[in-house]
Amino acid sequence: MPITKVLIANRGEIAVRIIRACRDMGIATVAVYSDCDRAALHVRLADEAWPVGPNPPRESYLRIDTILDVARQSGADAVHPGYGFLAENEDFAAACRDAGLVFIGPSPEAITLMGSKTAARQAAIKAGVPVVPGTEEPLGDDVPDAEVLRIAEGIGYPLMLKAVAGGGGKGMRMVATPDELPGALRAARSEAGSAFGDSAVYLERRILSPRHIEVQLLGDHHGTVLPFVERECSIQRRHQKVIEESPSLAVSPALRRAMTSDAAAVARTVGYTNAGTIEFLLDEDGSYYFLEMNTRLQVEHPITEMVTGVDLVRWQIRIARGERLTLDPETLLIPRGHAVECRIYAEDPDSNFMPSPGRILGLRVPHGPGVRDDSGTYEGGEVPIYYDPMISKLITWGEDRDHALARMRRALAEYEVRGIKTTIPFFLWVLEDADFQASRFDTTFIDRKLGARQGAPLQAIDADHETLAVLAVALDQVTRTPAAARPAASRSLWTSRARHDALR
Amino acid sequence: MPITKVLIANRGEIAVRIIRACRDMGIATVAVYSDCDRAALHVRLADEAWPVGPNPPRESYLRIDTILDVARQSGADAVHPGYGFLAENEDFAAACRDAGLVFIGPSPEAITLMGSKTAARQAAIKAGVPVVPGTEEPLGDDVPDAEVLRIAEGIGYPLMLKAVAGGGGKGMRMVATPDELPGALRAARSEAGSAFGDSAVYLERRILSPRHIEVQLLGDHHGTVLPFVERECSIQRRHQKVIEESPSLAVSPALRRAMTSDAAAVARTVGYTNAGTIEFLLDEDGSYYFLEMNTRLQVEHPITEMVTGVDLVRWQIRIARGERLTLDPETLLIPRGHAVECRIYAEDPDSNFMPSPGRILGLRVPHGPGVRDDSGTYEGGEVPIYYDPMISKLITWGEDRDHALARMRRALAEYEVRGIKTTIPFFLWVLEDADFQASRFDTTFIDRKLGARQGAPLQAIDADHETLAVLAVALDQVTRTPAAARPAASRSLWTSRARHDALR
Amino acid sequence: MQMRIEAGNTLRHVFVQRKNGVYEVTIDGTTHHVDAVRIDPATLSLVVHDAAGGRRSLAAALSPGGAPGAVDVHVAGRRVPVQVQNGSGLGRRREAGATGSGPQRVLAPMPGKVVRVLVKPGDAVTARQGLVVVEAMKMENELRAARDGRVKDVSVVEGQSVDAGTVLVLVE
Amino acid sequence: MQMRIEAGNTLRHVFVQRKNGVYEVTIDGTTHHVDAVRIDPATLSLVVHDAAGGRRSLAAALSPGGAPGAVDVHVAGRRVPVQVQNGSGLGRRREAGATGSGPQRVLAPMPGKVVRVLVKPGDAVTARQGLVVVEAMKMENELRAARDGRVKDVSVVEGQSVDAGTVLVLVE
Repeated sequence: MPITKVLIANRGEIAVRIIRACRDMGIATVAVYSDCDRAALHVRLADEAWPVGPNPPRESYLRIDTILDVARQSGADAVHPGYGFLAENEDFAAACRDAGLVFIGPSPEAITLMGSKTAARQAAIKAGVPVVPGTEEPLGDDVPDAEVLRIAEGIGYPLMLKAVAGGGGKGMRMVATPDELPGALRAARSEAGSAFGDSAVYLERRILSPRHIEVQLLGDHHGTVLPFVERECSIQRRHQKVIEESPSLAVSPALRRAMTSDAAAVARTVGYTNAGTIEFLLDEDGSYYFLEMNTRLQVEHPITEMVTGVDLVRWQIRIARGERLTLDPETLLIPRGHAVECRIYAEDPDSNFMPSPGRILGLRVPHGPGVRDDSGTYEGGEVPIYYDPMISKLITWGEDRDHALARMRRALAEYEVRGIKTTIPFFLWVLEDADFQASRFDTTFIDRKLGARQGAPLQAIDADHETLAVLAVALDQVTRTPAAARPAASRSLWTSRARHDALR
Repeated sequence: MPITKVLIANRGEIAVRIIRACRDMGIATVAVYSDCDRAALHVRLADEAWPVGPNPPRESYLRIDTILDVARQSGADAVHPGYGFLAENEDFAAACRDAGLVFIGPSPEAITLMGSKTAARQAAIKAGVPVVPGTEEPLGDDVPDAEVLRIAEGIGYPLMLKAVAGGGGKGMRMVATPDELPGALRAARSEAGSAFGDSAVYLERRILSPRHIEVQLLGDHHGTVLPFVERECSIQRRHQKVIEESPSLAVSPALRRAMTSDAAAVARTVGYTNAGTIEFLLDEDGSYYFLEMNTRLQVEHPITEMVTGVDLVRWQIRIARGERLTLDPETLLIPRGHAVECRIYAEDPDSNFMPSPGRILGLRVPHGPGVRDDSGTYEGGEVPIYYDPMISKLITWGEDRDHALARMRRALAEYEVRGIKTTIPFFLWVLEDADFQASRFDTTFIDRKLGARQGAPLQAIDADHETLAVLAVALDQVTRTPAAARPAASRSLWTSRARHDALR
Repeated sequence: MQMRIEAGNTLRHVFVQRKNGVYEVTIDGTTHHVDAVRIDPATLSLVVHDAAGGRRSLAAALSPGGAPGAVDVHVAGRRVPVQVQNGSGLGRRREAGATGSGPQRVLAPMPGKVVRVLVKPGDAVTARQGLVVVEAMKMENELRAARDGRVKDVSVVEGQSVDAGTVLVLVE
Repeated sequence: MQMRIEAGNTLRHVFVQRKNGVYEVTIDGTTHHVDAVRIDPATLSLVVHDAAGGRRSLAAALSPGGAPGAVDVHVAGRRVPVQVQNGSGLGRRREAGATGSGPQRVLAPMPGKVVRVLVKPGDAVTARQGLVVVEAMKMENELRAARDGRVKDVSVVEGQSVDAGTVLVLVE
C-alpha cells in the first residue's frame, strides 16, 4: 500500500505535526479547514487545503462525508485522523477503508472493541492483566441490596458505583461505608436509567491515591507489538492532563518490565495495529490496574519521542503502508534522559481557567538546547472559540528529570504570548512546588493544590513588578518615535522600513 | 570554586547559547555589548547588560581591560569567552585568572602551547599520534637545494612547502614534481622572509582528497579526558565550515576508537582541561593525521550534543567549578541517530556570498520534531556589518543520516528570512546533490561544485514561480484593507487590534 | 514629559527626562536611571541601573488592556495591568466595575451552551460562588460571583445557547 | 482592478475581480482562481485552484525591493523579484542598469577595507571577472564585472578603507 498523499482530518498543532512527518518522508499533504481556520498554520504548511464547512465541529471536522469527498477530489490515498474529532470513530475508519483509503490508525474493529469500557476490561482480563477489582457482570434492577452489599464486602470499601453504559461521570457514586450503599445504589441506578436508558451498574474498588501511568504501543501488520517506556500523566486538572513526563519516577525498571509487557499483551489479545496507548492506575503499594486503551496517537506522544528517539507519526505511516516494525525492543524500554511536556492553553489560570480565545498579538517562542515547541498557531493568528483551546505543547528534554525541569522553567520564562491569556503562569507555579519537584503526587495533586490557594493569584505581582511596568509604559510613550530609541547604527535602515510600510 | 554569575565575553548566537545553559543551572548572566548591539538578543536575554565600547571589535569585544572592569563592577565570578574574539587569547585567560575570575575554558598555558602550530605538532608526535609526514626541523636558507630534494624524495610528491612562521597561506607552495621544487623553494623562502622576517620553510606531504574530521573532548581538573564521537566537517567553502554532521559515514567503529583515543592522548599529553577539539585530516586510504587543536567551544558543538545528549556548555561550567567528569565514556562514543548543522549566514549565495547585513524585516523559524535553531537574532533585529555574518545555526536530528537530512530540508523550507539575503538557498542546493547525499565528498567538494556552476543561480526561478509571485503581488494590492481579507470570524478582533495600533 | 500612571491600584506621578544618554524616570519622587531601546512596536529592552551600580536587563512587552488607556505590561515573568491616565480622568480600569459596588451583571464571556444553572432568584451568594456553568471550547466554565450578594434574576435556562455578552445572572 | 506587473523581464497585464468567493486573477489572458487571506502585514496565504481541480496551498511573503515599486516575493521556496508598474512607467528595476549598456560603476556594498585591486585602467575584463577584493564582516568579498568591457578608472588603492557606496572601479 504505497502512501503518496495524506489527508489530515484535523487542525491545530497535531495537523502541523503530521504535515511535518509527511514532509520528512516526501509525502504530499492535504489540509482541511473550517471557515474560521482558513488562515490557520496547518493550512499554510500543507501542500493543499480544502474547506470542509462552518465552524462548529459537527458541521466540518466531524463531517465524514465531506472529508471523504475531499480525499477523493484531492487524490489522497491515506487519511490521518490525529487525535480528537474522528480519531476514535469506528465509522470513519471503516468509511475510509470502504473508500479505498489507508486509514493511518487501528482497524475499525479494534476501535469498536476497545471503545467499549467493559469489552476493553474483558480483553485485559483475558490477557491476564489486572483490572481494578470489581464486578464483571452488570447489576440490574433485579439484584437486591443485600446481594450488592455481599459483593461489595468482597471488593472492599471505599468503592465506586458506576453505570455500565456510563460516561462523563453520570451514574457514578463514591461509597465510603456499607451503610451508604443502598442510598447510593438507588441514586446511581436512577441517574443511569434516565441518562442512558439503562440502569445497570457495577462496582469497582476506589483507588485512593493513584498515579496515572500509560504505555505507548506500536503494532504492525505482521504480528509485532512493541511497548515503549511509560509516561507519567498524573498531573491533571479536573481529569485533563496538563503536564506529562517520561519516564515516571514511581516506576522501577522491574515495574516497567511488568507494565509494558502487560500493555503489549492486551494489544496482542485484540490484534491491535498502529499506535495506541494503554492507561493504568498505579496504586501506592505498587500494584497497577488496566484502566482503558486509547486507540490513536496521544497528545503527549512527543515526550516518548524525546526519550526514545522514535518518530511515532513516521512509524504510524510506515506501519500503515505495511512495513515491519524494525525497532530494537530493548532500546524502547530504556529511556535516554528525561522529557517533560506542558500543554499551553489559551485559558486564564487566575480566572478559574476560563478560555481566553482571540488574536495572538505577540508571540515569542523559546528555543535552544533541549526545547521543542509543537505549536498550532503563530503571531497574528487567531485562537477560535470553537475548538480545544490548546495552542501549543512545550516539551523539554534533559539529562535527568531536574535538568528537564530546569530547561522547562527556562523555556516557559522565554515564552511570551500577548493578546490572550495562557496557562504559562500556572506551569511556572507548579514547577516551583516542592512536592512536584520531588515527584510526590497522584492524580488529585493539582486540584488539591489549586483548591488550597482559594483563588490567590498564581504569580503574585509585587512592588518591583509594578515599578518596572510603570517604567516600561512611561518609556514606551517617550520612545514612540522609532528613530529616537534605535541605536545609532540602525537608523539608516529605517528608510527601507518606511518604504516597506508605505507599500502596505 | 562556586560560580554564581557568569560574564559572557561574546555576542550573537553563542552568547545566547551560554545564557541558556547558565539559566538552566540557576546561574546569573552578564551580557556585554558594543554600540550597535544594544538591542541584540543576547542583551535582552541576560540578567544584566553592560556597554563595552564602539562597534569595531578591537574597541569593544576585544578590550580585555573593559571586559574585566565590567566583570568587577557586576560582581561576576566567572567569564565565558564563547568562540572567536578572546576565546583563544592566552592573555585574556591569564588576566581573568589574575583578577580572581574563573575562566570557563582551558588554562592560559594550554592555549599558548596549542596555539603554536609546531608546538602542537610536537605534542601530537609526543603522544604517538600521526601528523602529516614532513620535516620536523626548519629548512633555513643555508640548506642546499640538493639536500631539500633528498628530503622531499623521502616524503613523496605532491607535497607542500610551508613557512615555519606561516599563516594565511603566505609562503606556501604546492609542489607536484621534483623539477618544480627549486623554483618553488626560492619563491616560498622569499615570500616567507618578507612576510614574517623568517625565511625558514618545512615540507609536508600533500593529502589530495582529505576529509576534515574532528574529535570533541572534555577534560576535568582531576586528570580525566573524555573524547566524543567524531564530527564530519568536510563541507567547507573557502576553508570555512558550512555544514557539519555527526557521526561521519567515513569513520568505522574501529577507526572511531583509534581517532578518539589518539585525540584524548594529545590532550592528556598537554594536561588539557575544559572543552577542546582535535582536528584531523582523514585520507582516502583510511590513514589520518593530526592537524591542530582548537582550545575552545566550537561553533558546531550542538551536533555532538544531539547525538550524545550531553550539554557541552553545562559541562564546561561544571568542569570550571571543579566538578569531576561523571559521564560514561562508552556512551559518548556511540552516536544515537545522526545530527546535521547548517550555518545560516547573512550572505547572498547568488552574488559570490557577498555579506548581506541589515534589518531582518520578517522571520519565521522552523519548529517540530528533531529541529533546533540556535539563533542570535529575531524579527526586527539588525545584522550589523562589524561582525561575523552568521545569524543562526540550524540543527536537525534523525534516526539515521537520511532522516536527519530530510528534516533539514523540511526545516530549511519552513525557514523564512525577509529583508536580508541568507545562505538558505545554498543549503537547499547542497542537500539536493547526489554526491552529498551519498556522503561522497572531501574538503574541496563545495568549491569544486560551486565552480562548476559558473555562477548559475542556486535556486532557479521558473515560469510557475513567476506566476505565483505575480498572483501574490496582485492579491496583496487587492487585500490591503485588512478587513477585506480576514476570515469572517476574525473581524470582531480588529477593534482591539486597532486600539493596539492607536496606542503605539 | 509628565504622566500619571496607575498600577496596583496606586496612581503614580511620573516624570521622564533624558540626561547623559539615559532616561531619568522619577516615580513619586524616586528617580530611576534606565536605558531603553525599542525592539519592535510592542517591545522595549530596558537596562535599569540599580542603586548598587548594577545594570539589570529586562524586556517589557506592551499589549492593549480592556479599556482606553489600559495596558498589559509583560515584564519579569508577570503580566502587570497598568492604566495611563489622561487629563480628563477618563479611562478607569474595567475591572473596577466588577469588584466595586452596584449590581453585578454576569455575562457569557463567549458563545456557548448553558449546561447548569446553580442558583435561583433570591439565593444569597458569596464571593467566588459558582452561578452558571457554560460549555464552550469543549470545556465547562463556571461563572462565579465577584462578591457577596443576592441573586436578583436568572435570565437563562439549562440547555440554552447563548452569545457572547448575554446577561446570565444579575446579583445585587 | 487592473495592474501591470513585471517578473522575469516580462511585463504582465493583470486583472483581478472577486467572484463566487474567490479571486479571479487574469494574467495576460490566462485566468487563475485563487483564495487569498492575509496572515500578517507582509504575508498572504494563497489557495490556488489548479486546472485539475486541485487546491494548492502556498504562503507568499512580500518585502520591499531595492527601488520604488520593486517587491521581493518569497514563495514556493524562491525569492522572486517583481516590479509593480505605475501609470507613468517609472520605477524600472535597479538591476536593469547593471546588466544593460552604458558604463558600469562598481561600488563598495558596505564599509570595509580594500585588500586587493585586481585590475588597472585599460585592462580588458570579461563578465564575472574579479576587479577588487574588499574585506568586511571578517570575509573577503570579490567584486566582479557585470559584463565584458574595459577598465576606465580605478579609484582606490590596496589597504584603503572605504564607505558603503564608494566608487571603486569604472568599467565601460
